[in-house]
Amino acid sequence: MYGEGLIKGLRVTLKHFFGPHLTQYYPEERPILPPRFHGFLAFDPENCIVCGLCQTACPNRVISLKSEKGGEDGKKRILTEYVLDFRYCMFCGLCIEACPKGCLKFTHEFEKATYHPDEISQVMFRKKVEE
Amino acid sequence: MSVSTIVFWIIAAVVLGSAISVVTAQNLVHAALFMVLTFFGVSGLYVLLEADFLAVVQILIYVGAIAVLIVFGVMLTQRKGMEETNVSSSHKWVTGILVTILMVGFAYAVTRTPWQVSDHAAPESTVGLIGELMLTRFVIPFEIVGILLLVAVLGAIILTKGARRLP
Amino acid sequence: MTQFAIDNSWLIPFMPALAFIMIVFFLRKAPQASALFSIACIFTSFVLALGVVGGILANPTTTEHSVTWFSMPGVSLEMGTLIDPISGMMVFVVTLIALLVQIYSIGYMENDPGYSTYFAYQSLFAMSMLGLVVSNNFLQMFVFWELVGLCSYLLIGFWFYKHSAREAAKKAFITNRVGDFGFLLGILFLQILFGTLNFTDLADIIPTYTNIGLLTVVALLVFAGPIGKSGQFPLHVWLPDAMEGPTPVSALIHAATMVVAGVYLIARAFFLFVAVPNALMVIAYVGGFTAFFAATIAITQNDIKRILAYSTLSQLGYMVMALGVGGLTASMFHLMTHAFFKALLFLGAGSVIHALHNKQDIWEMGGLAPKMPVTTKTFVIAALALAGIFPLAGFWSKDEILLAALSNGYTGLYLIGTFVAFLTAFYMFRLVFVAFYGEPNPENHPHESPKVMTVPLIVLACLSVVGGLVGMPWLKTNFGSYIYFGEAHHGYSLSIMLTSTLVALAGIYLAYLMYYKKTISAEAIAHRFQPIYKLLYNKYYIDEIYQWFINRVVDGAGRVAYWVDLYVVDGVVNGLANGTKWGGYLVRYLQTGQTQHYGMVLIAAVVVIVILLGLIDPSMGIFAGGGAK
Amino acid sequence: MPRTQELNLNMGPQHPSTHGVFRCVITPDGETVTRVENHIGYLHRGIEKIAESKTYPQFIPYTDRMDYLCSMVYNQGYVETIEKMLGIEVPERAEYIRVIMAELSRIASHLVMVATMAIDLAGTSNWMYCFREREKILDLFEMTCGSRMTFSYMRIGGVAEDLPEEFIPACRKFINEFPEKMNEVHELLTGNEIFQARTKGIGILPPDMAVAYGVTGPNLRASGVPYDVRKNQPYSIYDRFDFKLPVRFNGDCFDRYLLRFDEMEQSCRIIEQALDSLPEGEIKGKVPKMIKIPPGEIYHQVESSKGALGFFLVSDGSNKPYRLHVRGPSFVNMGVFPELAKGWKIQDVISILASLDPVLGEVDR
Amino acid sequence: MELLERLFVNIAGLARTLMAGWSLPNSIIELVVLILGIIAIIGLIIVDAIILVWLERKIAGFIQERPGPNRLGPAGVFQTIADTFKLLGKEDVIPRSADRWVFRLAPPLVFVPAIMLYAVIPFGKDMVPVDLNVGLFYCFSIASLGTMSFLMAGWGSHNKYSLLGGMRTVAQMISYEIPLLLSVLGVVMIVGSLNLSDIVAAQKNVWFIIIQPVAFIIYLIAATAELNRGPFDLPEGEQELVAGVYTEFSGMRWALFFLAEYTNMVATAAIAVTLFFGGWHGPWLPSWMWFFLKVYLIIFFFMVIKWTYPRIRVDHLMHFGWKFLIPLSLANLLLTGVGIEIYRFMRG
Amino acid sequence: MGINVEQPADAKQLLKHNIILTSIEKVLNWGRAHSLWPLTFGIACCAIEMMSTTNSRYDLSRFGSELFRPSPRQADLIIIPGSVNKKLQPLVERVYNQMADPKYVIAMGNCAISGGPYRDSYTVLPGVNTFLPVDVYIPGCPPRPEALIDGVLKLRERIMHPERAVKVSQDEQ
Amino acid sequence: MIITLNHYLLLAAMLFCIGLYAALAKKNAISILMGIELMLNACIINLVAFNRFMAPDMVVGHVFGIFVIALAAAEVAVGLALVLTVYRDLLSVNIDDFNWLKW
Repeated sequence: MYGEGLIKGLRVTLKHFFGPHLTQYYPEERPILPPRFHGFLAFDPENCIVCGLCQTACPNRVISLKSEKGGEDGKKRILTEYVLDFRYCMFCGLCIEACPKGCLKFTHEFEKATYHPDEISQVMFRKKVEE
Repeated sequence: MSVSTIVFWIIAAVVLGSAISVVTAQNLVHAALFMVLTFFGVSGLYVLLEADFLAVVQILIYVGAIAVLIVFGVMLTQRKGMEETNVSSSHKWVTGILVTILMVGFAYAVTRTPWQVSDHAAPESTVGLIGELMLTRFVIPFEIVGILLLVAVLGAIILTKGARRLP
Repeated sequence: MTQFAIDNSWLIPFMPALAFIMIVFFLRKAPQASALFSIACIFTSFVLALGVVGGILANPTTTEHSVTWFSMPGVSLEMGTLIDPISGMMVFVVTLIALLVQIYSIGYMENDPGYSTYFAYQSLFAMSMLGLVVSNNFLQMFVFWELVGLCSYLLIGFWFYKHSAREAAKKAFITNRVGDFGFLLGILFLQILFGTLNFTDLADIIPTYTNIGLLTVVALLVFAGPIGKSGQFPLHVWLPDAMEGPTPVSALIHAATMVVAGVYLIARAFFLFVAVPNALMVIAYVGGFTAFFAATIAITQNDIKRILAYSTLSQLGYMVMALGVGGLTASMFHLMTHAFFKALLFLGAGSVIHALHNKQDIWEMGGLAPKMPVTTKTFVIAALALAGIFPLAGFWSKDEILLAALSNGYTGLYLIGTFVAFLTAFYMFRLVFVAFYGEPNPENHPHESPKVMTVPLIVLACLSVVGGLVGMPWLKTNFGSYIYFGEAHHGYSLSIMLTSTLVALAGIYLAYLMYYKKTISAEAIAHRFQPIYKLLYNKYYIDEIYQWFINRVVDGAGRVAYWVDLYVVDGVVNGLANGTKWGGYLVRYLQTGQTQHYGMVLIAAVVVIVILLGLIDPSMGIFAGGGAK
Repeated sequence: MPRTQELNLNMGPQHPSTHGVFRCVITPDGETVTRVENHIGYLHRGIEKIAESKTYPQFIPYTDRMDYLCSMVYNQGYVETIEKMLGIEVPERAEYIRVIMAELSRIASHLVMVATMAIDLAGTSNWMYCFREREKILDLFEMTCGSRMTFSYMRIGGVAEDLPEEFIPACRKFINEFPEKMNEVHELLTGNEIFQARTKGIGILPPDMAVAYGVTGPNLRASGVPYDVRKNQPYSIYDRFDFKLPVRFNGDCFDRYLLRFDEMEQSCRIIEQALDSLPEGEIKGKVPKMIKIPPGEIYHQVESSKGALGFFLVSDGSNKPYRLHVRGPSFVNMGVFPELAKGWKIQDVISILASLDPVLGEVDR
Repeated sequence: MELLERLFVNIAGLARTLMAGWSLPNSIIELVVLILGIIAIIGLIIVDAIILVWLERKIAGFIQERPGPNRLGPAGVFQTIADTFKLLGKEDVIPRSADRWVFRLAPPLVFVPAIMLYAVIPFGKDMVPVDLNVGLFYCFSIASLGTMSFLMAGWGSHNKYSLLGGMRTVAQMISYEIPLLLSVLGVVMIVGSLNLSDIVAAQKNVWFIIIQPVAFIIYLIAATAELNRGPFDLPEGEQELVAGVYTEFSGMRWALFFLAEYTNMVATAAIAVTLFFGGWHGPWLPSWMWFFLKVYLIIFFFMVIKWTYPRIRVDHLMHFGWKFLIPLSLANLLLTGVGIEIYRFMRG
Repeated sequence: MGINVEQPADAKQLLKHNIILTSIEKVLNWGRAHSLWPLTFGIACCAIEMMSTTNSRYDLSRFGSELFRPSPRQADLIIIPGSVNKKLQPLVERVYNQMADPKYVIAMGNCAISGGPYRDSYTVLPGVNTFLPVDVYIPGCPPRPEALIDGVLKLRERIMHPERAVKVSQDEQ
Repeated sequence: MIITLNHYLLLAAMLFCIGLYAALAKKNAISILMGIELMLNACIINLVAFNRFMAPDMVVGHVFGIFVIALAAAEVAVGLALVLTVYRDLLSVNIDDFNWLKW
């Protein structure tokens, strides 16, 4: 019968009209994120051996690190600065796979909207300069 | 000066003003829109003349259909700039004089004629009366108008679509 | 019930009209549904018709209902129904045959792509025919008269992809126009002379009218209609060709109902014809001649449907002749019985054609009797009825006609009628023996038709057997006591009965000898009477004569007129035009081609004229008091 | 004889119905379209050129961003190309995971197609319902690889991470519920007379024309040509699964639309079978630390949700591709659009474009 | 209850007696009461529009399994007010190539007829602003004025999308006016009056939806098309024509179009209620409450339809109107005539 | 018809003199902040996430922003969801210019912020802030729908309290 | 001051003359159509005014007004169709170009 489809469609919409909502009330209600979620990156400077693998693995030159010779024997490299420029990050996780020490990992943070673009790039570690 | 008198003068001014604007407006679309205003004013006159049904019909058909058609026609035939689209031709002065003479003649005739005015009141509702007249006394004109409209519609369609050549 | 049927007789044509509308607008896509709906509607009409007949039988009076259709001073047109015994009988016959034919068509038309259309046309036809029958005035009758003509046209040309069908449809339509034109003129005369077209009113007025000469003209003009519609002599040519349509159509329209509309019209307007004896005589002789003429053609034809068509012509001639001699009862009686057995014949022929996959030549048939028992039996019954064998239907009605002819002093016509009865029996049994009992044609694989087709045959066969008994002269209230003109009379003549039966049996026997036993060689006779045979075989060359007439006389006249037009009229016109042209050269500079200029001149002229009138002759009152008067 | 002047109607790049930044110029005659011109390149980002400056693994994230609706298949096509060239064995489990992911991706992509088709014909509610279903698939993806759209999940020689434990029950649940939810879409949209009037018999793509223009994927199959890379040149482990190749024969918008549903059904079947026979084991094969491909060239094809996706790789022996060319199905499918849209009404152009389902990220690359 | 029922009538009566106390002439009193009524109606329209915009967004949300606006006020009722303030503060853009006067005049000219429609609608018992003899006809003639304004808007914008949208609007509105009028004529034939109060009074016992279901369905479809809503929103046609006639309008000008759409919707629903749902008749509640209840029910139906169906194609729209709705409404008219005759015949 | 109000920056000077204008300004800003109608303008991957944001699970409409306007004249907010290349740039600029004041820009995703993954590309512009006054940047590739909602809320904050958008120095982190 | 029949008649006459001017002196074919519409309107005003002032009991004038409106509708439909057809061939609506009927 002509018009059957129209009536069926109305039935569906009316069913949903009186049905429950699916919405997650975001700002009040935090989303439940899976453990593997690719949020922004966290860096643990304690274990870093300054091998630079993360820097080479990154496709987009996001990671920049500075180091100096130092330590007890003067041969060990010591991290002085570790900057992640999130403006260029693709959140692919290649750096995390590359890190032999597990210093880098994804966090569950995702709200980083800013009013200024350079606030996005993040200095993860900077050695305090002793005066 | 009763209210209806004031209303009459206002409407008369609107009708004549917009009618003159139809002639003088340089942009054809504006002219057409002024024509709509004229029709509207005329419908107001019908209300004053206690022809409520006719007033409504005037709006429904003149404003709602005829004027729209005309504006449509304007838009279909003019696509670029609309300035200077409503110009008068070279013989406008002759025409003007002719029309003025005619107007004087009309005025003379109207004012000189002693009209026999009846002082009956207009009927309360005209719709029923009109319907009855149309289907009794004027049934043949009514049918003819129907046929005329049909023919006009068919003619318009054939004209615009172009008659298909027979194989 | 009966009273309801009589009071609401408008429903009878309305039901098929409903079917037509429903099929055209809604059911066209569903062939079965349209067939069923159509049949249901016509069945309803049939039931109503039974009610009408019942009412008439109980109380044979005239019931008229009418509403004003349109009126203006001088003319008042009505629409209405008139139910009296004649129309009651007709309503019954038409609905019955239409019902049976429609049922039959389910089987006959199956697998036809135009199935729904066919039923729509059938319904339209039934509506028009029934409308014609119940009409109470000439104009309404004429409207339906034309509608049945239209249906006939549509149905003859139903298989319009066949060239012959298209041509036949056109022929039927055009030929009928000739007669209808006369009919329309007659109606106009009646309206002008008497100011009314109502049958009952006219029946009251006409007998008092004195200008017999004028009335004769009117009557003959009206008779032109039946000549066309009922295929009387000069305009009979369309009917045999009309057999191009589907066979049920031939049965319904071109045998049982539409063609008898002419006869019915004469019967309806009998008061008119009775008033002018000369017209009645013309009718009688036209009918008699047609009966003889068609019958002679029928004996030489080979196409099964054409034989039946000529037979129909012949029988129609009979009916018209009966009317002409004043035997309204006989004519109507024959109309009814003829409807039964002729419809049966056509349906039987259709069954045969259906079984043989559209073969129509009787010489290609043969030996159908054992393969198609029901068809054969019913066909033979019908043939016997047509031949007028006691006690079948045709016997009674034919004798009535012969009796009427003789008792009214038309001895010549009586002799012709008797001879025609002989011819009828002969050609019918020629057909039967050749087609059903002849040598089987090895190419054919005939099979009995399905139930939907045979059941109507059986019903009609029963009617053909018993249908005539209602007119038995020995009954106290027989057919003639309901339908009559003037006063009812009962009479019979054993001698006539005997003669006609013997004559018919002789015809059958002759056919038996010639075509079954083959003791008399048909070929030899044909050879012997070569010129006559050829004349008959070619239907008296009527078609050729018409063709010649049109080619030579009409076209010749046209050529003469053309010459005159070209050299005389055009010469004058061209001369004038040349003069005008030179004049035009002088004044063409006034023509700018600009509409506005013309408009301006027009308005200027109006202004000038008004001013002049106003100034010169104030008494014209242009400026003073137009509204004052 | 002079005729009325033409009106050119510009659709896009900022136009509600075009998918992304596609632009077409329509020349209508009244409401009928007489000419359509494609204008592309508004999203050209030079991905193929970028590939030449990245090492082989580094390019994986960029494949996500070509067809962002069906990224898993792009990942798969790219890594399989390299594996094929290097001759790397991929562990069974990784192959199964790849197939599951690719098919889920296909369902997600088709859902977007159905949704955009609905909203292009102004059926807003249906759009919501389709996206609701897609969200469930995205949840599955997020569970596995952490992202909703740009996964970078496949690695040369396997996949990045194993499936999490809760994945398999969640996936089964989705597969089981899915047909019922699609039924809702059918009731709301497919059976709708207005929708049918706007898609049935519209934009008919005859099979010979489809083949001549190189159309692949569902659009080709809706024209009655049973061609699918998964069946005709089986890659990965597609020859192990029992699935049908849905074909429809009218080649109109409605068939292209319905074929997506048939495909989703078959994808569900594949996923079910893959889940049933998912083996245990390694997820990454033996791969050298530094991937260098010996000089040579290769062409490898997979079936994405839009059609046959091919990677043509030329290597000069270094650790970066010398040249990488992508045969994008949407790009090729779009070629037929001007031809297809000709002669229909302006509104039909919308439904034809929606039924072709182009992704501009991949058309422009 | 009785108090509520007569609330507005009593207020008007009070105003009359008050002014009569000031010994004002009768005509002026009537004028003032009329002006008060107009002010009340305009207030009603604006409140209605605000509620309807909110309702539309809520209903769309509910159908799509989401809550819709819910931040401002309870359940987000003040959302529309925020929108209004924002639109008030928007820049007023007039394109350089547009026809300034036509462009400026179009939005108010769409809105004014929409208000004028309310003049004849009986909102409740004895609550008709102007009791016109040709009320129903007046409604349709006023509604047909909107067509012109859409044409002005489309043409005045000097934009291809606008022009196409305007042409579509006009074609659509002119085509669907015919079935709209024809469908209503059935009711008029039964009542024998064009006066809306008479029509309501005639439905005291039985609503005309029962007698004229086909007419109601035709009316509903044609009215949806006249409103450019639901599956018939071709002139807006955002997928093809960006925003159709509205493309070039910003800020308050656009808001006026929006307002007019909702005003028209209420008016159309009100006419539907008056013609087919017994107007203000109903038990227990005050008459005007019944009236608004019914109106809102019909509006709810309009909204659900809009959020359910895809948009129809323009030539299908025309075919549907001319080849289906008009013949159907004519048939309905014929049947109604026959029915009335039969009824009269039975009554003797 | 509309009340023309200058951009917030210029309004600041007026604030000091005119108290009525201040409160009108406040009311208008409240309206603007709570009814941000975005332009229907999808570019790349982020456009799909933008669409997801409006759907029932995230529901941008709760903040009064679900009315995606197809015509720039009626939109208040243009979300740039993807990379803008040299061919697209004039068009984006034109669309922005067609919008009626006050208008806001959100750069959604890394492509729009800086060219993102395509920093090596020869066609992609290094961020839309090179030619548009961007109000809010939402990093991510693509950002989650929640992140977009967060961005819209931040934009609302900025509209109502322009002073809060003052740049925070890097050192304070 | 009371408005009499003469007022209406004079108003109608003026409207008629303006329409006549438009019909006779305008170059654009559509302007001419508009002029004719004005003239027809003037006629209806006359009909209704006569009806109101001279025979208000009968509504014959109204009936004729309605007939005239129907006539106007037919006239516009055919007139516009003609103009559009000519426009398609000539790309002009200037009445001066429509002069093919000249010898």
